[in-house]
Amino acid sequence: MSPEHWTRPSRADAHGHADTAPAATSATPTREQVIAGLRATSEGGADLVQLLTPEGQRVTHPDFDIDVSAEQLRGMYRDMVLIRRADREGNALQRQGQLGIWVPLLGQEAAQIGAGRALRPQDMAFPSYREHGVAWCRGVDPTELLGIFRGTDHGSWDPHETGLGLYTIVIGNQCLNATGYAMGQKFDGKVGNSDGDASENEATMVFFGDGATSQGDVHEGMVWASVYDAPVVFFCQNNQWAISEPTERQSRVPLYERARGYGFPGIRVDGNDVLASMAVSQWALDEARHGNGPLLIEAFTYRMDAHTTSDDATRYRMDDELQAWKLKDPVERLRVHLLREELADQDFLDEVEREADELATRFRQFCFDMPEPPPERIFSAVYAEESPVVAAQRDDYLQYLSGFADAGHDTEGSVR
Amino acid sequence: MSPEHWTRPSRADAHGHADTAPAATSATPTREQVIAGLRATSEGGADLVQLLTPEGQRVTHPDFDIDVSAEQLRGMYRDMVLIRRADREGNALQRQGQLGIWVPLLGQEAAQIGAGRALRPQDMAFPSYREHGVAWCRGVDPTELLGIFRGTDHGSWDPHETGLGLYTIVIGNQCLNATGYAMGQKFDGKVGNSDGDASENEATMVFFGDGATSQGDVHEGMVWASVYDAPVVFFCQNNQWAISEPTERQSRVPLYERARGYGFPGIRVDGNDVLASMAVSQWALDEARHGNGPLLIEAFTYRMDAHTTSDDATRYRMDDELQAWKLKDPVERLRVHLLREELADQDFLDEVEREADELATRFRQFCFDMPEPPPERIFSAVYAEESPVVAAQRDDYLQYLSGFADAGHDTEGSVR
Amino acid sequence: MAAPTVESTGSETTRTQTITIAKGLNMAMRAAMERDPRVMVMGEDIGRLGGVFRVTDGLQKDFGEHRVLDTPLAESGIVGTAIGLAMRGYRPVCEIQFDGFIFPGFDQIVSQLSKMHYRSQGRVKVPVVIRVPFGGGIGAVEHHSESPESLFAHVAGLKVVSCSNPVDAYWMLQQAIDSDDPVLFFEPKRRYWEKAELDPTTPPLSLGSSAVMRPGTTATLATYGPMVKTCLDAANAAEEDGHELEVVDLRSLSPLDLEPVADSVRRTGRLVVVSESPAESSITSEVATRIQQECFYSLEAPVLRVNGFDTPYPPSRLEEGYLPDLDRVLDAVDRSLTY
Amino acid sequence: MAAPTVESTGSETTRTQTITIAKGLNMAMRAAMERDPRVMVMGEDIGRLGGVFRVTDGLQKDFGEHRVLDTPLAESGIVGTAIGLAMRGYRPVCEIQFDGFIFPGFDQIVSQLSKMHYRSQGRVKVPVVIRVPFGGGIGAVEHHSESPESLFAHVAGLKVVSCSNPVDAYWMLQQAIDSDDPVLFFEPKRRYWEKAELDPTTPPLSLGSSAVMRPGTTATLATYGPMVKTCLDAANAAEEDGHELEVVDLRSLSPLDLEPVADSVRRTGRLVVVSESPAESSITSEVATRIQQECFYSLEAPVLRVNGFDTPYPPSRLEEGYLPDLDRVLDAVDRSLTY
Ligand SMILES: Cc1ncc(C[n+]2csc(CCOP(=O)(O)OP(=O)(O)O)c2C)c(N)n1
Ligand SMILES: Cc1ncc(C[n+]2csc(CCOP(=O)(O)OP(=O)(O)O)c2C)c(N)n1
Ligand SMILES: [Mg+2]
Ligand SMILES: [Mg+2]
Repeated sequence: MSPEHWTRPSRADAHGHADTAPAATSATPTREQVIAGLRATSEGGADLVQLLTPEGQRVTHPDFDIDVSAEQLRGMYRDMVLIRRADREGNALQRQGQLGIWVPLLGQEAAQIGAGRALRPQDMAFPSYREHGVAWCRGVDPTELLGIFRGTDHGSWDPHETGLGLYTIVIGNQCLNATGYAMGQKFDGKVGNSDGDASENEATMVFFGDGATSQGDVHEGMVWASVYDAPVVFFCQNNQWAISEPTERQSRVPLYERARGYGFPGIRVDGNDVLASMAVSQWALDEARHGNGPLLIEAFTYRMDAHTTSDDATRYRMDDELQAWKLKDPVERLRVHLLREELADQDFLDEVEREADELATRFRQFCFDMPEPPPERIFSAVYAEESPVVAAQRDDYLQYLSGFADAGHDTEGSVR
Repeated sequence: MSPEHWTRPSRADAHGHADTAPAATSATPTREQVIAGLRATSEGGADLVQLLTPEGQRVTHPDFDIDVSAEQLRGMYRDMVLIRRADREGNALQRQGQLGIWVPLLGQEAAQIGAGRALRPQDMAFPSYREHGVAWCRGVDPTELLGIFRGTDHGSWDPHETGLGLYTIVIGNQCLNATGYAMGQKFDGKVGNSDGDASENEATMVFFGDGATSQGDVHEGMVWASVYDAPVVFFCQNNQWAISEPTERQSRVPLYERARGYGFPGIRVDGNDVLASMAVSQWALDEARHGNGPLLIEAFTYRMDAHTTSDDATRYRMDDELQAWKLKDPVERLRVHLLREELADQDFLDEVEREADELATRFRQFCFDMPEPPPERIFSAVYAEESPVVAAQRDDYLQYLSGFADAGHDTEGSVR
Repeated sequence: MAAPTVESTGSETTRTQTITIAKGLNMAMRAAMERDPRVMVMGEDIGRLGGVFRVTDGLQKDFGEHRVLDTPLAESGIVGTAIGLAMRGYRPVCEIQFDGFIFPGFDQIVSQLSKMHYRSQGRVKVPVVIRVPFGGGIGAVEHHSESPESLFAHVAGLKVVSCSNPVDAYWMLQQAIDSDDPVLFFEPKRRYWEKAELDPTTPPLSLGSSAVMRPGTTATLATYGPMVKTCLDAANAAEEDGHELEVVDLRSLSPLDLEPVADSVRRTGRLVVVSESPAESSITSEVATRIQQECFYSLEAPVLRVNGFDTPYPPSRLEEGYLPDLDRVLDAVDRSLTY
Repeated sequence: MAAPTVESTGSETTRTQTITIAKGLNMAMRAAMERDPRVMVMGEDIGRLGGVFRVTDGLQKDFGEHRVLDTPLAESGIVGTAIGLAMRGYRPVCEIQFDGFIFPGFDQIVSQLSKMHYRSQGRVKVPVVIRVPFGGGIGAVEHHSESPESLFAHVAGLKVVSCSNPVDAYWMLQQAIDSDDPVLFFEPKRRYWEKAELDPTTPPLSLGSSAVMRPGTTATLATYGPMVKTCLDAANAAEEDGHELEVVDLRSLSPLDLEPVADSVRRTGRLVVVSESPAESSITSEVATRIQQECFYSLEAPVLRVNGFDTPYPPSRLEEGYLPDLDRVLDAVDRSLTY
């Protein structure tokens, strides 16, 4: 009894039957089949939305055609080059001891700039910790990221002013916060307005990784969003790795298929194609703004650097893989396209390089100039209303510190 | 751009497009559409596995034909009648002040007996708190449930001996514990053996409700199970209500579809049809034993009583609904079938009634006779190795208590 | 986003009336929702059903499904979306159905709710209230009688409070909702039906202060929530023996307001701290530690504690033994007096 | 399922050698896995990568993917499946990558892991060890420097321990794995690379006992984990001023073994309790409370504490101020001496 059609994995054809299980009918995929399924679309294919080939050739897509001016394209190129440069400087500053850690964006520029440029000012974005490209699009200057990695603050921008939540390190947490925010947008009447008011519609986009999809909070975010029709777009950057763990440690099937279980659309986009990322993001955000949220986007991309500057990726992945992905470099892809289609000339590219140099200098200088936070900062803003306990600890501590100054001795220990 | 085929909800046809959202393409279902979708199969239909109609008529199913002897059928009838009787006595004992609370099973007998009888002795079952029928099948006498509801213990059976975990009240927790146990079965080499060893194969079944599907732990259980191919069958009793909340507070789409997001089979069975429940459970457990787990079963059923004896269901649901479901009563359905097909006669039914009376008497008497647990029980088995802190607290407390006895005075307060 | 001042509005809240704790909480939410359209209530079964304790009874009917949300069954979801709603300008009041079910929401409380204001350097306020019916004594099954408040008192960035009577229930919940900080609001569920007179024109104490509930000279009892009544009963019983026990209701569990306790101990020289929760690394430890520092020269006996035992909450037929009662409190006072 | 006795096996573990804490932990897991095929290790990045701190380095290579599991990224999943595996007879050793990431697993720890033995009346044992690199001082970003141990000390049914040196790391982890009770094992991550001589033939202390690390007469310091070194440094510095500080490493945080502390205080009359964690309702509160009870007549000063502040962990450029150091410890000793 019970034939193949009870077998729900959509990639069943790729899996076939497992030979070793005699009475089996539901064909649990082997590890190899899982990996093949997870990677299936990396070279394109029906399920992957792509508008620029790795060779920089513009292709059409039946559902996601998009009209982008040469200026917009150049703008996105500039975005990618500049944020990549800041990212590389971040790495370098860490190596020089200026930063405690840096979380590289390298390779994910297209996914982030495409999504970030699809957001409108009134929209809200909830990042994880690698979203330097998204931050850039929200108007958060790369220098504003430095405090987190230098250890002077936990994020220096104003989420309300910028429309960008603080970086969130506890994996998955932000998916629920974003869903709640999106529920608020809906309760505020900022969703599904038509005619004149349509331009006031809002949506929320939340960023997380392939590893994050395993967390309960991501699930609960999707349940909540679907039950309240929240205008939230779940943007999963599948960069193939959660630190040292490949995607098959988190799923048997491509991650965009998670949406099926909740009854909302899931779609996979070539995350190294900035145009496709923007097209799919715009569509999804529009859907959400019109009241058809939530939606899930899986941006299929690659973390070209280590997880962080503390990580040694050579311990768990092959150089081959990196080399293969280099051929799909998102920045290079757009550069070739711009030149091939004569949408930009060398002068433009040079000018962007110059801007990048300038940004790098400014970024580095900003880092060197960053003041040390004063000790009283430890105690500030713990509560909106000052806590007497914290205030007393602060006063005691500052007095204790001033004791060193008074006594004129340094911090060498002694029983005074 | 972006036509209907990006719309992933499988019930899209039922939903249609929302008229109010002008640029919308993904057709977020309205509340009415969601409810229609969630309830769609309650009258049968392609997605619902049914082998006995509500009128007790045996129907065939292309995938789940099952050969059951008259004796087995009578056995399942007996199971259902007896456990229903114990359940009703539980309610009555609570009303009489003998129990602090009772959690009624009424209406879910078929789902549970079907699943419970599909389990083999070496399998493991992880219940929630309403699984009196499953407990029955695992050889846990109904009297062994009483301590939980009387407040003398937290479960009096041995999970290792019975193959039934303790009742679990924190919603969803047991799904992860069950998955871990199933991983252990696999690591022990008890899965996927063929030929002679096949009879030693094992599987785990975990029971939870419709409400539970929203919990992160259920998600994580499904992620883990799919990643480790754990031989676990997720058995969701969708009894339409999570206390006062109907299923549409948890999902847009039928709950068995959650499995799609994880890439394993999900199937919906008529939970008021004991034969179908057994057939589907047997199939799923066999799949799991053969190494094709995990799987998800949604048993579509109805909680015919209040959530617990503390609940007043009239505050949130219509009597109509209950009346409609009474026509699908699982016990009655099998009784009619047995008589109609002459698989049992009135003598048999009378004999079962007599057994039920006997069980009821024994159950009640057991409850009346239950000894009060001694105060030292508070401190026992906190740790496998005695903790000096707990031991000291116990000794102090027992000495303190003996002070009352010595002084010959009662527990009236006074500063002595 | 400054907190509006608590004011009496509507006819219901200006005349003196007899109310229960449950009613006081219900009135408080109603008043807050009437005053501020951004206040909303969310949780499991709190809408149509009015909550398993009926504390939110009638709110959905009167304020609608968008302000009183019956949520999916997941506590991390409740807290996590409440944080997002708060960032959007709402003031969510979440109900956790029972004490033992707050743990799935623990991560969002500790990692996001408690830290958001600090990490954003005050730019992002998250005025979320989490109501938790807590404590034992109701004959319930597992996970329905726990006292997890100390876990939250240990977490910086949260306000943790507990009301012990209807009047405080009414005022403190409104103050919690008005607070721009996240507040864990512990409600003594077994006292839900205790009654008292509420005169809404009498101005309330501030949310952060403890209160002397009964003056005394022999010894001091410091406690909170359900144990306040127990301690007052103990003080009444002790009176017959000529002992005058001073009883302080801590009310705010974090930050603690220990000045009234220290003042009292300076006069009595003896302190017993009482709570249902296990003793280890708890609020009672904190009170004892700080009072032995503050009042080192006044204490005539060590600070003693009466707590639930350091065991899981027992089956309910054993809870009478587990929970501190009048006798155990008086026994501790006795022991204190022997020093 | 009785715990096998800890014995030295294999050549690596019989000769005296210089090891780090990280190495001691690694050796402990290796020894336990060699001894008992039911011991397994699981967590994020602990297999191929050997853990972000390399504490599990080489284990997957030697014991295979079925005994050393790189798990999906979810802590409730790690703890929840470990419980199931333990019910099946395995002895899982879980790694939580950093202190701040234990909270998604909090519910499984509190609701299931800690209570399983009690609720089953001892029929179900869950010998799960949860390793948590904890504490600050490594210049990390948010959530990577926390000290949540007090939260677990408050939860009945869990053993909570912390090692402070390589020798304890080696023995205590083996003892934790051998224990039939669930153990929260807190590892002082900033001391991972501290070295010491391990002579594996010297029998270890039992898991539940505290240890006097340095004798003294002026005052007693009680501490654990990363602060043990800080306190020993402070004692060294104080010596120059003629003060002899006795330093007790608590080792077991729940249950606490306070007899050695009380003994010491009876001699010194003064106690300072030191921990990186916030002070409120913490292990330091518990130690202070119990010692002021035990040693009421011996104490010449109140028990003082040196803790991290009651704020969220600050950005790392401020952690030097946040974390108790030699000076703050000595300042507290000074203050104790003024009574
Ligand atoms: C709850 C939690 N557990 C563990 C970690 C440690 N950690 C940081 S990043 C990471 C991997 C994340 O992978 P993914 O979600 O794919 O995001 P990526 O880093 O690849 O962008 C882990 C395990 C964490 N930050 N939070
Ligand atoms: C984590 C948690 N939150 C809340 C509760 C309170 N509660 C008990 S049963 C229940 C509804 C469960 O609904 P469902 O999963 O459908 O199971 P059913 O009771 O219908 O069998 C709730 C909210 C709980 N037990 N655990
Ligand atoms: Mg990733
Ligand atoms: Mg239900």
